[in-house]
Amino acid sequence: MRIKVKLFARLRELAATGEVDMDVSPGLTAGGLTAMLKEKLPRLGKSLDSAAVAVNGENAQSGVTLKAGDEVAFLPPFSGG
Amino acid sequence: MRIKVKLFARLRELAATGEVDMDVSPGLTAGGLTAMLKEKLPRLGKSLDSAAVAVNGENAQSGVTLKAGDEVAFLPPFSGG
Amino acid sequence: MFIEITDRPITPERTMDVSSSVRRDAHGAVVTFNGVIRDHSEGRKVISMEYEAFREMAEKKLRELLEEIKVRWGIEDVAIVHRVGKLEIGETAVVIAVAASHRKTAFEACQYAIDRLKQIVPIWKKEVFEGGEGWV
Amino acid sequence: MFIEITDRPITPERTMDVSSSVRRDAHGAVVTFNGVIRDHSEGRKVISMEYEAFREMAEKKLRELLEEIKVRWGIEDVAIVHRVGKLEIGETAVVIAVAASHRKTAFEACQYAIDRLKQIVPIWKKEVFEGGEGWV
Repeated sequence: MRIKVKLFARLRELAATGEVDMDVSPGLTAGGLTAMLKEKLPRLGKSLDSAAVAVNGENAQSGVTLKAGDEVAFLPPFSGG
Repeated sequence: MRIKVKLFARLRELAATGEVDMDVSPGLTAGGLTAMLKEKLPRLGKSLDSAAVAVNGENAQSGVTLKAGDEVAFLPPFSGG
Repeated sequence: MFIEITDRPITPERTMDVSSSVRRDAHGAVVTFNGVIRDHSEGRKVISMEYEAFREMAEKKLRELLEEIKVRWGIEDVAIVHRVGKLEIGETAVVIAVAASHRKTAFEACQYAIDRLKQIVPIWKKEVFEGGEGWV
Repeated sequence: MFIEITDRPITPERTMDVSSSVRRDAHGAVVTFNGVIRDHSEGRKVISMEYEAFREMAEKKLRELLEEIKVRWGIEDVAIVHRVGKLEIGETAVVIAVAASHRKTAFEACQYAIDRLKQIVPIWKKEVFEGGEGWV
Protein backbone atom coordinates (compact mmCIF):
# COMPACT_ATOMS: atom_id res chain seq x y z
CA MET A 1 0.00 0.00 0.00
CA ARG A 2 1.05 3.56 -0.62
CA ILE A 3 1.82 6.05 2.18
CA LYS A 4 3.41 9.48 2.29
CA VAL A 5 6.36 10.26 4.56
CA LYS A 6 7.07 13.86 5.59
CA LEU A 7 10.36 14.98 7.07
CA PHE A 8 11.08 18.30 8.74
CA ALA A 9 13.98 20.48 9.84
CA ARG A 10 17.15 18.46 10.47
CA LEU A 11 15.55 15.28 9.13
CA ARG A 12 14.51 17.03 5.94
CA GLU A 13 18.03 18.33 5.43
CA LEU A 14 19.67 14.99 6.20
CA ALA A 15 17.34 13.20 3.78
CA ALA A 16 17.66 15.99 1.22
CA THR A 17 13.89 15.80 0.81
CA GLY A 18 10.81 16.78 2.76
CA GLU A 19 8.45 14.27 1.27
CA VAL A 20 8.68 10.69 0.04
CA ASP A 21 5.98 8.39 -1.29
CA MET A 22 6.56 4.81 -0.19
CA ASP A 23 5.09 1.41 -0.96
CA VAL A 24 4.82 -0.58 2.24
CA SER A 25 3.16 -3.81 3.38
CA PRO A 26 -0.26 -3.65 4.98
CA GLY A 27 0.00 -4.06 8.75
CA LEU A 28 3.12 -1.90 9.03
CA THR A 29 3.22 0.15 12.23
CA ALA A 30 4.63 3.65 12.66
CA GLY A 31 7.51 2.09 14.59
CA GLY A 32 8.08 -0.39 11.77
CA LEU A 33 8.24 2.48 9.32
CA THR A 34 10.81 4.23 11.50
CA ALA A 35 13.00 1.11 11.45
CA MET A 36 12.57 0.83 7.69
CA LEU A 37 13.60 4.45 7.15
CA LYS A 38 16.66 4.01 9.36
CA GLU A 39 17.80 1.14 7.19
CA LYS A 40 17.10 2.98 3.96
CA LEU A 41 18.65 6.28 5.09
CA PRO A 42 21.19 5.41 7.81
CA ARG A 43 22.26 9.03 8.19
CA LEU A 44 18.83 9.82 9.70
CA GLY A 45 19.45 7.30 12.51
CA LYS A 46 20.03 9.36 15.64
CA SER A 47 17.72 12.14 14.56
CA LEU A 48 14.92 9.68 13.87
CA ASP A 49 15.30 8.29 17.39
CA SER A 50 14.54 11.67 18.91
CA ALA A 51 11.69 12.42 16.51
CA ALA A 52 8.00 12.27 17.37
CA VAL A 53 5.60 10.73 14.87
CA ALA A 54 2.36 12.23 13.61
CA VAL A 55 -0.11 10.38 11.41
CA ASN A 56 -2.36 12.63 9.34
CA GLY A 57 -1.36 15.58 11.49
CA GLU A 58 -2.16 13.92 14.84
CA ASN A 59 0.41 12.75 17.36
CA ALA A 60 0.74 8.98 17.13
CA GLN A 61 2.28 6.14 19.12
CA SER A 62 4.82 3.90 17.43
CA GLY A 63 2.47 0.93 17.76
CA VAL A 64 -0.24 2.41 15.56
CA THR A 65 -0.95 0.46 12.36
CA LEU A 66 -0.72 2.50 9.18
CA LYS A 67 -3.39 2.54 6.51
CA ALA A 68 -3.14 3.15 2.80
CA GLY A 69 -2.96 6.87 2.05
CA ASP A 70 -1.67 7.83 5.50
CA GLU A 71 0.64 10.79 5.79
CA VAL A 72 3.31 9.98 8.36
CA ALA A 73 5.39 12.91 9.61
CA PHE A 74 8.64 12.66 11.55
CA LEU A 75 9.05 15.61 13.87
CA PRO A 76 12.37 16.51 15.50
CA PRO A 77 12.07 18.20 18.92
CA PHE A 78 10.26 21.50 18.40
CA SER A 79 12.05 24.82 18.70
CA GLY A 80 9.46 27.39 17.72
CA GLY A 81 8.80 30.69 19.45
CA MET B 1 6.87 79.12 60.53
CA ARG B 2 5.30 78.67 57.13
CA ILE B 3 4.64 75.29 55.55
CA LYS B 4 2.65 74.10 52.55
CA VAL B 5 0.03 71.35 52.81
CA LYS B 6 -0.97 69.35 49.75
CA LEU B 7 -4.10 67.23 49.54
CA PHE B 8 -4.97 64.69 46.86
CA ALA B 9 -7.90 62.72 45.51
CA ARG B 10 -10.66 62.24 48.09
CA LEU B 11 -8.89 64.54 50.57
CA ARG B 12 -8.62 67.28 47.98
CA GLU B 13 -12.29 67.01 47.18
CA LEU B 14 -13.35 66.92 50.84
CA ALA B 15 -11.22 69.98 51.60
CA ALA B 16 -12.28 71.66 48.37
CA THR B 17 -8.66 72.61 47.86
CA GLY B 18 -5.44 70.87 46.88
CA GLU B 19 -3.03 73.21 48.55
CA VAL B 20 -3.01 75.29 51.74
CA ASP B 21 -0.29 77.47 53.19
CA MET B 22 -0.23 77.29 56.98
CA ASP B 23 1.54 79.06 59.80
CA VAL B 24 2.57 76.54 62.43
CA SER B 25 4.77 76.47 65.51
CA PRO B 26 8.36 75.31 65.16
CA GLY B 27 8.77 71.76 66.47
CA LEU B 28 5.47 70.58 64.99
CA THR B 29 5.61 66.95 63.79
CA ALA B 30 3.85 65.48 60.77
CA GLY B 31 1.54 63.67 63.19
CA GLY B 32 0.86 66.94 64.99
CA LEU B 33 -0.06 68.54 61.69
CA THR B 34 -2.45 65.69 60.95
CA ALA B 35 -4.20 66.25 64.27
CA MET B 36 -4.36 70.00 63.60
CA LEU B 37 -5.91 69.46 60.18
CA LYS B 38 -8.48 67.08 61.60
CA GLU B 39 -9.59 69.75 64.02
CA LYS B 40 -9.63 72.44 61.37
CA LEU B 41 -11.40 70.33 58.74
CA PRO B 42 -13.36 67.64 60.63
CA ARG B 43 -14.79 66.21 57.41
CA LEU B 44 -11.28 64.99 56.47
CA GLY B 45 -11.14 62.86 59.63
CA LYS B 46 -11.47 59.27 58.52
CA SER B 47 -9.74 59.85 55.21
CA LEU B 48 -6.79 61.51 56.95
CA ASP B 49 -6.42 58.45 59.17
CA SER B 50 -5.87 56.20 56.18
CA ALA B 51 -3.56 58.68 54.40
CA ALA B 52 0.21 58.35 54.16
CA VAL B 53 2.35 61.43 54.67
CA ALA B 54 5.12 62.66 52.40
CA VAL B 55 7.42 65.55 53.24
CA ASN B 56 8.99 67.23 50.24
CA GLY B 57 8.01 64.29 48.08
CA GLU B 58 9.53 61.61 50.33
CA ASN B 59 7.56 59.16 52.47
CA ALA B 60 7.69 60.33 56.08
CA GLN B 61 6.87 58.94 59.52
CA SER B 62 4.39 60.83 61.67
CA GLY B 63 7.13 61.54 64.22
CA VAL B 64 9.24 63.61 61.83
CA THR B 65 9.69 67.28 62.84
CA LEU B 66 8.68 69.77 60.18
CA LYS B 67 10.88 72.65 59.08
CA ALA B 68 9.96 76.03 57.66
CA GLY B 69 9.17 75.78 53.95
CA ASP B 70 8.36 72.06 54.06
CA GLU B 71 5.76 70.74 51.66
CA VAL B 72 3.65 68.16 53.47
CA ALA B 73 1.45 65.95 51.30
CA PHE B 74 -1.40 63.75 52.52
CA LEU B 75 -1.82 60.72 50.31
CA PRO B 76 -4.92 58.50 50.35
CA PRO B 77 -4.30 54.84 49.49
CA PHE B 78 -3.03 54.70 45.92
CA SER B 79 -5.15 53.36 43.10
CA GLY B 80 -3.07 53.95 40.01
CA GLY B 81 -2.60 51.54 37.13
CA MET C 1 14.61 53.30 30.12
CA PHE C 2 12.11 56.05 30.72
CA ILE C 3 9.04 57.00 32.65
CA GLU C 4 6.37 59.53 31.87
CA ILE C 5 3.17 60.85 33.33
CA THR C 6 1.05 62.37 30.65
CA ASP C 7 -2.38 63.82 30.10
CA ARG C 8 -2.34 62.86 26.43
CA PRO C 9 -4.06 59.65 25.29
CA ILE C 10 -1.93 56.52 25.18
CA THR C 11 -3.00 55.36 21.74
CA PRO C 12 -2.13 51.97 20.20
CA GLU C 13 0.52 53.85 18.23
CA ARG C 14 2.00 55.23 21.44
CA THR C 15 2.07 51.72 22.94
CA MET C 16 3.86 50.56 19.80
CA ASP C 17 6.46 53.30 20.17
CA VAL C 18 6.95 52.57 23.87
CA SER C 19 7.50 48.86 23.11
CA SER C 20 9.84 49.63 20.25
CA SER C 21 11.85 51.99 22.44
CA VAL C 22 13.00 49.17 24.74
CA ARG C 23 14.13 46.74 22.02
CA ARG C 24 17.83 46.00 21.65
CA ASP C 25 19.64 43.40 19.54
CA ALA C 26 20.50 41.40 22.65
CA HIS C 27 16.84 40.90 23.53
CA GLY C 28 14.81 37.82 22.78
CA ALA C 29 11.62 38.94 24.50
CA VAL C 30 9.49 42.04 24.82
CA VAL C 31 6.51 41.95 27.17
CA THR C 32 4.04 44.81 27.06
CA PHE C 33 1.27 45.45 29.55
CA ASN C 34 -1.66 47.76 28.85
CA GLY C 35 -3.91 48.66 31.77
CA VAL C 36 -7.22 49.63 30.20
CA ILE C 37 -10.42 51.23 31.49
CA ARG C 38 -13.04 48.51 31.57
CA ASP C 39 -16.78 48.94 31.52
CA HIS C 40 -17.49 47.33 34.87
CA SER C 41 -16.12 47.28 38.39
CA GLU C 42 -17.49 45.34 41.33
CA GLY C 43 -20.89 45.04 39.73
CA ARG C 44 -21.14 48.70 38.72
CA LYS C 45 -21.36 49.88 35.13
CA VAL C 46 -18.40 52.21 34.69
CA ILE C 47 -18.71 55.30 32.49
CA SER C 48 -15.25 56.84 32.84
CA MET C 49 -12.28 57.21 35.17
CA GLU C 50 -10.49 60.30 36.36
CA TYR C 51 -6.83 59.83 37.22
CA GLU C 52 -4.93 62.23 39.42
CA ALA C 53 -1.23 62.12 40.27
CA PHE C 54 1.08 63.82 42.72
CA ARG C 55 3.22 64.29 39.71
CA GLU C 56 6.70 65.12 41.09
CA MET C 57 6.54 62.33 43.64
CA ALA C 58 4.99 59.87 41.18
CA GLU C 59 7.84 60.47 38.74
CA LYS C 60 10.36 59.96 41.52
CA LYS C 61 8.65 56.72 42.59
CA LEU C 62 8.51 55.43 39.02
CA ARG C 63 12.25 56.06 38.71
CA GLU C 64 12.76 54.16 41.97
CA LEU C 65 10.73 51.32 40.45
CA LEU C 66 13.03 51.21 37.40
CA GLU C 67 15.98 51.08 39.76
CA GLU C 68 14.43 48.19 41.70
CA ILE C 69 13.99 46.24 38.46
CA LYS C 70 17.56 46.96 37.44
CA VAL C 71 18.88 45.70 40.78
CA ARG C 72 16.65 42.63 40.90
CA TRP C 73 16.80 41.42 37.29
CA GLY C 74 19.64 43.39 35.75
CA ILE C 75 17.17 44.79 33.24
CA GLU C 76 17.53 48.35 32.05
CA ASP C 77 15.15 48.34 29.13
CA VAL C 78 11.90 49.24 30.78
CA ALA C 79 9.48 52.01 29.90
CA ILE C 80 6.43 53.10 31.88
CA VAL C 81 3.90 55.69 30.75
CA HIS C 82 0.94 56.54 32.98
CA ARG C 83 -1.96 58.65 31.87
CA VAL C 84 -3.78 61.22 34.00
CA GLY C 85 -7.03 63.09 33.43
CA LYS C 86 -10.35 61.76 32.27
CA LEU C 87 -10.31 58.39 30.52
CA GLU C 88 -13.10 56.68 28.62
CA ILE C 89 -13.79 52.92 28.42
CA GLY C 90 -11.11 51.20 26.37
CA GLU C 91 -8.50 53.88 26.86
CA THR C 92 -5.11 52.89 28.23
CA ALA C 93 -4.30 54.17 31.73
CA VAL C 94 -0.81 52.71 31.84
CA VAL C 95 1.57 51.00 29.45
CA ILE C 96 4.64 49.12 30.62
CA ALA C 97 7.14 47.59 28.22
CA VAL C 98 10.00 45.36 29.34
CA ALA C 99 12.63 43.83 27.08
CA ALA C 100 15.08 41.17 28.17
CA SER C 101 17.31 38.43 26.89
CA HIS C 102 14.87 35.75 28.07
CA ARG C 103 11.11 35.71 28.30
CA LYS C 104 10.81 34.53 31.89
CA THR C 105 12.63 37.61 33.12
CA ALA C 106 10.64 39.93 30.89
CA PHE C 107 7.31 38.53 32.14
CA GLU C 108 8.39 38.64 35.78
CA ALA C 109 9.74 42.17 35.61
CA CYS C 110 6.72 43.49 33.73
CA GLN C 111 4.29 41.98 36.20
CA TYR C 112 6.37 43.25 39.09
CA ALA C 113 6.34 46.73 37.58
CA ILE C 114 2.55 47.00 37.48
CA ASP C 115 2.06 45.35 40.89
CA ARG C 116 4.66 47.66 42.44
CA LEU C 117 3.35 50.75 40.64
CA LYS C 118 0.01 50.20 42.34
CA GLN C 119 1.74 49.99 45.72
CA ILE C 120 4.17 52.88 45.71
CA VAL C 121 3.21 55.46 43.08
CA PRO C 122 0.95 58.30 44.26
CA ILE C 123 -1.77 58.11 41.63
CA TRP C 124 -5.49 57.88 42.31
CA LYS C 125 -8.58 57.27 40.28
CA LYS C 126 -12.15 58.34 40.66
CA GLU C 127 -14.69 56.05 39.10
CA VAL C 128 -17.65 57.63 37.37
CA PHE C 129 -20.32 54.95 37.27
CA GLU C 130 -24.03 54.81 36.54
CA GLY C 131 -25.64 56.67 39.39
CA GLY C 132 -22.61 58.14 41.08
CA GLU C 133 -18.90 58.50 41.42
CA GLY C 134 -16.25 57.68 43.94
CA TRP C 135 -12.53 57.38 44.61
CA VAL C 136 -11.45 53.76 44.43
CA MET D 1 -9.41 34.75 18.92
CA PHE D 2 -7.20 33.82 16.01
CA ILE D 3 -3.99 32.11 15.04
CA GLU D 4 -1.82 32.56 12.00
CA ILE D 5 1.38 31.20 10.56
CA THR D 6 2.82 33.67 8.13
CA ASP D 7 5.91 34.26 6.07
CA ARG D 8 5.38 38.01 6.13
CA PRO D 9 7.31 40.14 8.66
CA ILE D 10 5.59 40.77 11.98
CA THR D 11 6.23 44.50 12.11
CA PRO D 12 5.57 46.73 15.13
CA GLU D 13 2.39 47.81 13.30
CA ARG D 14 1.30 44.19 12.97
CA THR D 15 1.92 43.64 16.70
CA MET D 16 -0.20 46.73 17.36
CA ASP D 17 -3.03 45.35 15.24
CA VAL D 18 -2.83 41.93 16.90
CA SER D 19 -3.01 43.53 20.35
CA SER D 20 -5.86 45.78 19.32
CA SER D 21 -7.78 42.82 17.91
CA VAL D 22 -8.18 41.19 21.34
CA ARG D 23 -9.43 44.28 23.21
CA ARG D 24 -13.01 44.39 24.43
CA ASP D 25 -14.80 46.84 26.71
CA ALA D 26 -14.89 44.26 29.50
CA HIS D 27 -11.09 44.01 29.60
CA GLY D 28 -8.83 45.76 32.04
CA ALA D 29 -5.58 44.23 30.86
CA VAL D 30 -3.84 43.40 27.61
CA VAL D 31 -0.53 41.53 27.77
CA THR D 32 1.50 41.22 24.61
CA PHE D 33 4.55 39.02 24.13
CA ASN D 34 7.01 39.47 21.29
CA GLY D 35 9.58 36.73 20.74
CA VAL D 36 12.43 38.40 18.90
CA ILE D 37 15.59 37.14 17.17
CA ARG D 38 18.50 38.10 19.37
CA ASP D 39 22.11 38.52 18.34
CA HIS D 40 23.55 35.81 20.57
CA SER D 41 22.79 32.28 21.67
CA GLU D 42 24.88 30.12 23.99
CA GLY D 43 27.98 32.19 23.34
CA ARG D 44 27.56 32.24 19.57
CA LYS D 45 27.07 35.40 17.56
CA VAL D 46 23.80 34.86 15.69
CA ILE D 47 23.36 36.21 12.18
CA SER D 48 19.85 35.05 11.33
CA MET D 49 17.28 32.34 12.00
CA GLU D 50 15.32 30.18 9.61
CA TYR D 51 11.93 29.01 10.84
CA GLU D 52 10.14 26.04 9.38
CA ALA D 53 6.67 24.79 10.26
CA PHE D 54 4.58 21.71 9.58
CA ARG D 55 1.93 24.21 8.77
CA GLU D 56 -1.35 22.23 8.86
CA MET D 57 -0.43 20.51 12.11
CA ALA D 58 1.01 23.70 13.63
CA GLU D 59 -2.26 25.52 12.96
CA LYS D 60 -4.21 22.67 14.52
CA LYS D 61 -1.96 22.69 17.59
CA LEU D 62 -2.25 26.47 17.96
CA ARG D 63 -6.03 26.13 17.89
CA GLU D 64 -5.77 23.43 20.56
CA LEU D 65 -3.69 25.86 22.59
CA LEU D 66 -6.41 28.54 22.36
CA GLU D 67 -8.90 25.93 23.52
CA GLU D 68 -6.70 25.01 26.50
CA ILE D 69 -6.56 28.67 27.53
CA LYS D 70 -10.30 29.01 27.17
CA VAL D 71 -10.90 25.97 29.38
CA ARG D 72 -8.30 26.93 31.99
CA TRP D 73 -8.89 30.68 32.32
CA GLY D 74 -12.17 31.28 30.52
CA ILE D 75 -10.32 33.65 28.21
CA GLU D 76 -11.33 33.83 24.57
CA ASP D 77 -9.48 36.94 23.50
CA VAL D 78 -6.13 35.53 22.52
CA ALA D 79 -4.25 35.96 19.26
CA ILE D 80 -1.09 34.18 18.18
CA VAL D 81 0.88 34.91 15.02
CA HIS D 82 4.03 32.94 14.25
CA ARG D 83 6.43 33.83 11.50
CA VAL D 84 8.24 31.35 9.26
CA GLY D 85 11.10 31.83 6.80
CA LYS D 86 14.35 33.71 7.26
CA LEU D 87 14.42 36.24 10.09
CA GLU D 88 17.06 38.83 10.85
CA ILE D 89 18.17 40.07 14.28
CA GLY D 90 15.44 42.16 15.88
CA GLU D 91 12.62 40.66 13.85
CA THR D 92 9.65 39.17 15.68
CA ALA D 93 9.25 35.40 15.39
CA VAL D 94 6.05 35.24 17.39
CA VAL D 95 3.55 37.65 18.85
CA ILE D 96 0.95 36.62 21.42
CA ALA D 97 -1.69 39.01 22.73
CA VAL D 98 -4.03 38.14 25.58
CA ALA D 99 -6.76 40.38 26.95
CA ALA D 100 -8.66 39.71 30.15
CA SER D 101 -10.70 41.37 32.82
CA HIS D 102 -7.80 41.22 35.26
CA ARG D 103 -4.07 41.49 34.75
CA LYS D 104 -3.04 38.39 36.69
CA THR D 105 -5.02 36.18 34.33
CA ALA D 106 -3.73 37.97 31.25
CA PHE D 107 -0.09 37.56 32.35
CA GLU D 108 -0.56 33.90 33.27
CA ALA D 109 -2.36 32.98 30.07
CA CYS D 110 0.14 34.84 27.87
CA GLN D 111 3.12 33.15 29.51
CA TYR D 112 1.37 29.80 29.31
CA ALA D 113 0.72 30.37 25.61
CA ILE D 114 4.39 30.87 24.72
CA ASP D 115 5.61 28.08 27.01
CA ARG D 116 3.07 25.68 25.59
CA LEU D 117 3.64 26.77 21.99
CA LYS D 118 7.26 25.70 22.38
CA GLN D 119 6.15 22.29 23.65
CA ILE D 120 3.41 21.27 21.27
CA VAL D 121 3.60 23.25 18.03
CA PRO D 122 5.66 21.67 15.21
CA ILE D 123 7.91 24.59 14.34
CA TRP D 124 11.69 24.47 14.14
CA LYS D 125 14.47 26.96 13.73
CA LYS D 126 17.90 26.77 12.23
CA GLU D 127 20.39 29.19 13.65
CA VAL D 128 22.81 30.79 11.25
CA PHE D 129 25.76 31.93 13.36
CA GLU D 130 29.27 33.12 12.74
CA GLY D 131 31.11 30.14 11.36
CA GLY D 132 28.22 27.76 10.83
CA GLU D 133 24.60 26.86 11.16
CA GLY D 134 22.52 24.31 12.97
CA TRP D 135 19.02 23.27 14.01
CA VAL D 136 18.39 24.26 17.59
